Amino acid sequence: MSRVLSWDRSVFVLLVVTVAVGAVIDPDFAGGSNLGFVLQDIGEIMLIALPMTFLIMTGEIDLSVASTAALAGCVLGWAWQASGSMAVAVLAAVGTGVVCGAVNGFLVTRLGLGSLAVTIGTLGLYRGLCYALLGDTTVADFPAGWTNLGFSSIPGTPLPYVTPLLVVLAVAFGVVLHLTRTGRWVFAVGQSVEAARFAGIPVARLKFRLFVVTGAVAGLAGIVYDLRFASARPDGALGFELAVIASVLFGGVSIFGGVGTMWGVVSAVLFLGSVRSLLQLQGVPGNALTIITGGLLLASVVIPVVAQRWSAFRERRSRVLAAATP
Amino acid sequence: MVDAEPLVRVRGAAKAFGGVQALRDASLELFAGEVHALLGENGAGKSTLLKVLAGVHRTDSGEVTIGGGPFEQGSTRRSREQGVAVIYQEPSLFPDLSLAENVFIGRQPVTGRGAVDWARMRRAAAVLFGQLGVDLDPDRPARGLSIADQQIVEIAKALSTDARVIVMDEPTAALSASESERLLDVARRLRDGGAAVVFVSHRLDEVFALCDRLTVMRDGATVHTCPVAGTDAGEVVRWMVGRELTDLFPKTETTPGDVVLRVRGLTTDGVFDDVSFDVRAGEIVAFAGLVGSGRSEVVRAVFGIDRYDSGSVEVLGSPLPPADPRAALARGVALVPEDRRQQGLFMPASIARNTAVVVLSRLARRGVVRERAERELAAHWAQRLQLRHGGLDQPVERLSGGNQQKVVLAKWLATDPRLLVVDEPTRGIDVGTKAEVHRLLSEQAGQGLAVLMVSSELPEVLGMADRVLVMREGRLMATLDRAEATQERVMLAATGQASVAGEGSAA
Amino acid sequence: MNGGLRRVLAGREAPVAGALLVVLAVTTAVNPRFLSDQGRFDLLVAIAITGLMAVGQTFVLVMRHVDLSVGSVLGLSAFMAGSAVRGDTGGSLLVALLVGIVVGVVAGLVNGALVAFLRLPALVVTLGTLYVFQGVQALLTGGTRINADQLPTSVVSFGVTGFLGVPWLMWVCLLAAALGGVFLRTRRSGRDLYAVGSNPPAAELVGIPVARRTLLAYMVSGACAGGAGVLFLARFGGVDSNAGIGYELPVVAACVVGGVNIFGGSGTVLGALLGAMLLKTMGVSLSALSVPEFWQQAINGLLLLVAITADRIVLLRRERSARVEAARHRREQVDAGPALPTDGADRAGHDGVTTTEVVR
Amino acid sequence: MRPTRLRLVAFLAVAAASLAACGGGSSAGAGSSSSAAAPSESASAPAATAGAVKEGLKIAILPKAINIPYFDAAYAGAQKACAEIKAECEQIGPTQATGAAQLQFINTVIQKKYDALVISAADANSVVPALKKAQDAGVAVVTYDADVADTSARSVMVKPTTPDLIGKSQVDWISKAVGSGGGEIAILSAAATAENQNAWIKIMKDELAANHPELKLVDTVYGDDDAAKSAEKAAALMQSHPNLKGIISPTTVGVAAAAKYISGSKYKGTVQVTGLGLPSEMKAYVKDGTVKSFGLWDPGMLGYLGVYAAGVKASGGDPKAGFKAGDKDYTVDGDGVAIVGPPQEFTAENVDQFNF
Repeated sequence: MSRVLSWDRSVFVLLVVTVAVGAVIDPDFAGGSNLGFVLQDIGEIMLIALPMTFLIMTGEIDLSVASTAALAGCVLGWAWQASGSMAVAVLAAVGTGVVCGAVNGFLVTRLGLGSLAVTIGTLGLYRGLCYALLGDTTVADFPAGWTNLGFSSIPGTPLPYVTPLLVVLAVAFGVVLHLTRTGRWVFAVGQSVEAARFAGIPVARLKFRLFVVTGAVAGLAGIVYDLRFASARPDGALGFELAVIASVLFGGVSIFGGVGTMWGVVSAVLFLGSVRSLLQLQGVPGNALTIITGGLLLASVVIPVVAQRWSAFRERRSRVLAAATP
Repeated sequence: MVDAEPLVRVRGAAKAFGGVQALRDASLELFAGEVHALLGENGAGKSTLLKVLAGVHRTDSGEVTIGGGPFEQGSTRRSREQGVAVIYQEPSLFPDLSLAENVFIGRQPVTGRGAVDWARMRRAAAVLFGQLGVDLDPDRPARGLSIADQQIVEIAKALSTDARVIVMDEPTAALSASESERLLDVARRLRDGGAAVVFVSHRLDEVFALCDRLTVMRDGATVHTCPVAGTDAGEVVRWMVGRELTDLFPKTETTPGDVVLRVRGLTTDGVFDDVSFDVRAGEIVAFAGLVGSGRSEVVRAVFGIDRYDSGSVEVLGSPLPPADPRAALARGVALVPEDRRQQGLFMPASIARNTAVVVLSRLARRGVVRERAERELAAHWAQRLQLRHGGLDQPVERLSGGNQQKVVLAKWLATDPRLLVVDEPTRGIDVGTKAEVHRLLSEQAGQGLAVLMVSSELPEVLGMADRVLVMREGRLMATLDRAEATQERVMLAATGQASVAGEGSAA
Repeated sequence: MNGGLRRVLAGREAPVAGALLVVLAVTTAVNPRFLSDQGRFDLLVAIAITGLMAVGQTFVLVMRHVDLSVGSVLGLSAFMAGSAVRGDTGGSLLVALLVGIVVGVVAGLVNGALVAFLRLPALVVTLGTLYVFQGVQALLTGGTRINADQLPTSVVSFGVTGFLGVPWLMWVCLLAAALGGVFLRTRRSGRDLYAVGSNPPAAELVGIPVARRTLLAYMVSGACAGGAGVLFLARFGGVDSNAGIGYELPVVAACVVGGVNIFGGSGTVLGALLGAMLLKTMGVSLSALSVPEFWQQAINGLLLLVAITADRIVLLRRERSARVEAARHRREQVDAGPALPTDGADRAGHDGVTTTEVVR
Repeated sequence: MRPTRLRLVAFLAVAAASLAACGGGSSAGAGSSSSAAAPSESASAPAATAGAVKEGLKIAILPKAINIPYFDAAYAGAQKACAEIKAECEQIGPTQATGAAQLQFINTVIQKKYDALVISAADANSVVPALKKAQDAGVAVVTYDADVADTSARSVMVKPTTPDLIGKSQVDWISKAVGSGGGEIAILSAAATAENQNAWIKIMKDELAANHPELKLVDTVYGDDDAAKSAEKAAALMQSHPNLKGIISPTTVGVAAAAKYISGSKYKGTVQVTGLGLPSEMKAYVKDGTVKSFGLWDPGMLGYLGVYAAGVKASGGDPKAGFKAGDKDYTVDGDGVAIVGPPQEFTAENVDQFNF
């Protein structure tokens, strides 16, 4: 893969092509209401993908994000019923996310445990706490003013209320990753933890904070999820963790850390959302959609490798040819 | 030297990696029953040639024969089957497997039904260890084994294959004196048993003590082969570097100023013990000693990379908190680490990014790192250190070793330190760049910088240092002033032959 | 055998087995029916499927890889095996097993080829094939499902009967564990898997055919997941398109609890099986102890965290004491060491270059 | 990449597919024939039916999830109705039964400008906003099998039978099976959050307290509609309650798993199983004597009536006033619910007559 056609660029191109092709073959696809729907539909995934990009860039991973979001969602419902104040409930939910992230961060950075194993454990723990908190009940009496935020559009536009949140956070995370010292540190830690420590980068503290931020944003996503579905339930956001990770990896972030761009990830989330919507509108059955998701994820790792081997092969061949020519 | 026909013959071997010609015209003849030294500077092509014999690489052209017939290249397994065993500089054992299994991996003795015969394997390993004169438990896992013992396991592995050709790539680099001696004995025994032993070492004394013949390589080609008996060290060095070595160490005379670094009683159990010393402004203090004597560990602890168990570190009169590199940085301490690729650089990142990574906050305005300031900084240092590069956006992984080292130095000098700690500042870089680095360090010290240098190269230590601290087995054995530091004294202290050489014990 | 005994006691299996015994003892003390004939039988049935998959997963984990697609493979194989014997009446159990295992092996080949030959990260590859296999299964299944009355009695009764008080399903699991354990312990190629996981570059250097071994490990993992599909079919007397969804992380968790290092190099089939037993037993015993339903999942998650934390602490302690011990040993050796001849140093002087170590 | 499809690997495959179990109500009539059977009370309603149904309507049938025999049977009934009113109908749906997954398809219905949507809500709350949006876009929304929490999000609900009947029938069945001696019984439900299950369980408790003092409900456990988990929960019940005499599982996955477990254990014959199950899945256990009887309704009728109700609404009528399906009239109560009839009880004698 040459630098000109790096994977993140390719994903962006794919996104543009998909939208263009979609608009031609299906007028409903490019309509405002469908656009709004797609944005709403990817909301939580996009939110969590932003900090997850940071984490994976540093070579860590957090599988507990969906459980964190669900727990925050449950706390939102529980706190709303207990306090009668949505402001209190929202604070409690985000706070829950922060605590969940801090627990992950503590176990990984202080005890030196592998983040994969730790977050498999907290994935079960946090989800279990959801059930412990709400049991078999569903909280569905959020004030209408709030739930409207979850699923209606900004007046005069087809865009859901979550749009500005997504844009602001995506830009903010992008700026931090690509323009600030913290962002440089993230790249550095992903490229070589050891060199980062020698360069005085507070690796453990940085990672701890990333876990906390991931938890906080997952908590936020839990609130968005609750409002979108007008209910808080212990099985909310089930399975989102793999959706998020697949998006981040598809966006060109290396699972080994140190490589990736925020706009690649954002493009990937939008692309996968668009493809899915387009196929759905074309009546492609759900079964095929599952295969396509897996196929795209595989393609995101297979294609760069095959392309690299192909170009290496061509280079070798041209060298051999050049050597053979007198 | 016994047979007329060499056991292994390499003629005109060439090998390129990408655009780099690692071997151009390498030749080597090995006879059964000799220890053959292979010498040359880093990058001369020794490792590549060895890896051809090991089956890791395949030559592009040239001829390799073994026992008179063609040598089948390109498979480590085939190499072994053809009687070649290689002991690498960095032993690569399997930490989770037992020592016995490490010796026999892939060739474990099996019972009639094809099951691994653990008891037999254990006994066989014990016999091998016995032959090598070490007391190692064949059942213990390799994890946590000292480098010397790992080396022994590697040799046991070679012995167990009944190898005809045994290649040792810098086997003694990390060994203590007695361990080295034990190893040389082993090599002699192998030779007496009729094997051809290839011995790569930078310690010429060992070469002269052990080897029968030597081959010198330079720039991918063999430049000289002769019996050891008829030559001496100076001649060998000239063959290696291709010119006379003069004025390598442009030492600037300075008057030491205030104490910048004061270390007292620094101890980490099992690593180093009760280390105390001072470094003054304008002074270059060198840590000498064998690899593994704890020098690097001490400077890592001083800088805060590792935690220490007891002792104190003061910078400019006030204590430095332990295990906090940022605090050390803030107080003007910089550490150029030992392992450039792993610890010094972010290989995929650009020259500019690498240069600026420690001083980002200085380059940021309202939190946003200004790319222009970053590039200006990098350009400044690139020019100052005469960095040869293809643009500041070039990833450092594409630079040569010497230029990479310059980037590391630039990165740390950019912090404008009061104390510069350099760990093996010239390891693996070419002679020309080496001199540049030495000149730079001298110059910086001349301007009042305190320099603490760890080096395994005695000439560098003797040529550069105002004071020499000698470590052995985690203990500070001697402190020698520039005037009293001689090669003999340093080596004696480092190898424990005359423990404290009398003068200037540790502070 | 002294060494063998020592190894067992020092190994990672002993604490897991100990914990298992404690759980069994406590639960039985509180609820004596927990280990009644039927209780034991039910417990073993519940363990068999996860246990079998954990056996296969061990092969992959010791090589420093992972196979997340096992749940999807289970579903696919259960359906294919079920279809193959649907409507038959005779003893087609073997046919079902054969079909299931072949499906698993093929799936393992796909995973293994991508990981071994293209050198792709296992986590990403098997996450991708998780979706692909699941989608393939759903496409093949369509809206159908296979019910108990369509299956030959040999298959259905296989799921509920046993031998010597141990369910047949558990015998399958034990057989696989025994074969896998013997292979990993006594075959050269089995030992290669540990070598690769312990130090991949070194494995290449000593000439281990890494790609072939990787392929083998994934085929074993696939075969176990495929076999587990047939067990699933027998146990539930049917299969629908949701079979196996969500099984992968519990399987990995079982291995981790059983002392299989997620970073490769160590761990045994026995440990993985014990891990699966411990987790399942714990789950069942929480019910038997009448722990409130809604707290059980949280407790299970917590236990996993405790297991890996304890493991880590033990490892750190061991490394530290090994380091101190090694240093002491080295120092003794040096202090007692023979004198080094210094003639090398004398000989080296020439042209102002006094050196013992020139040019590192 | 959406939530739904990625949910695959959730740590403990919780509630993913709250498969069939749920209930809408259709008459007990076999197959999907509308004229046969249909002993429903509603059939007696006066012909206050809305105006004629337009031809050529485009109707979407959205089950909780596809690949489920129960819903395929319902779809067969829907297709029959569509043929009768000359509508074009199509079943769409996710592979995982969640409200989140259904959203996608509701959006498709809106974008593709279907005239009507007949949906079984996988989650009573989470699809409400989307359904309201669909109504705003002019789509006629009818629920079948499982309703939504906010009744203004649909015009009518075609319910298989009343929760009351479902609850009481199951208590009757277990009472018959256990015998007059009575004893301890337990409930094996689906997900803890499944509203319909919880409603039925409440009715069962009331019914037990009121009319069956000989039966003592000792535990309620949740198998999350996962076969393995349900079987393990059934086994665990036997451990914690040695004197258990019966299990009620008001969910098709749970009842099949419990029956399978009991049939292979020593409890066969001493512990009774009943609940809501599919004849095709339960056939084997009824015949081997593990299960004396169980019940369900004809899913085909759900789809059949759902399409008719949707057709009326999409043609500008109001099915809330009652509607005509085939040649029968159905009443609709104040909550907009059309009831089809009591559940059908299946026994060894009649189970072979049903093909879903």
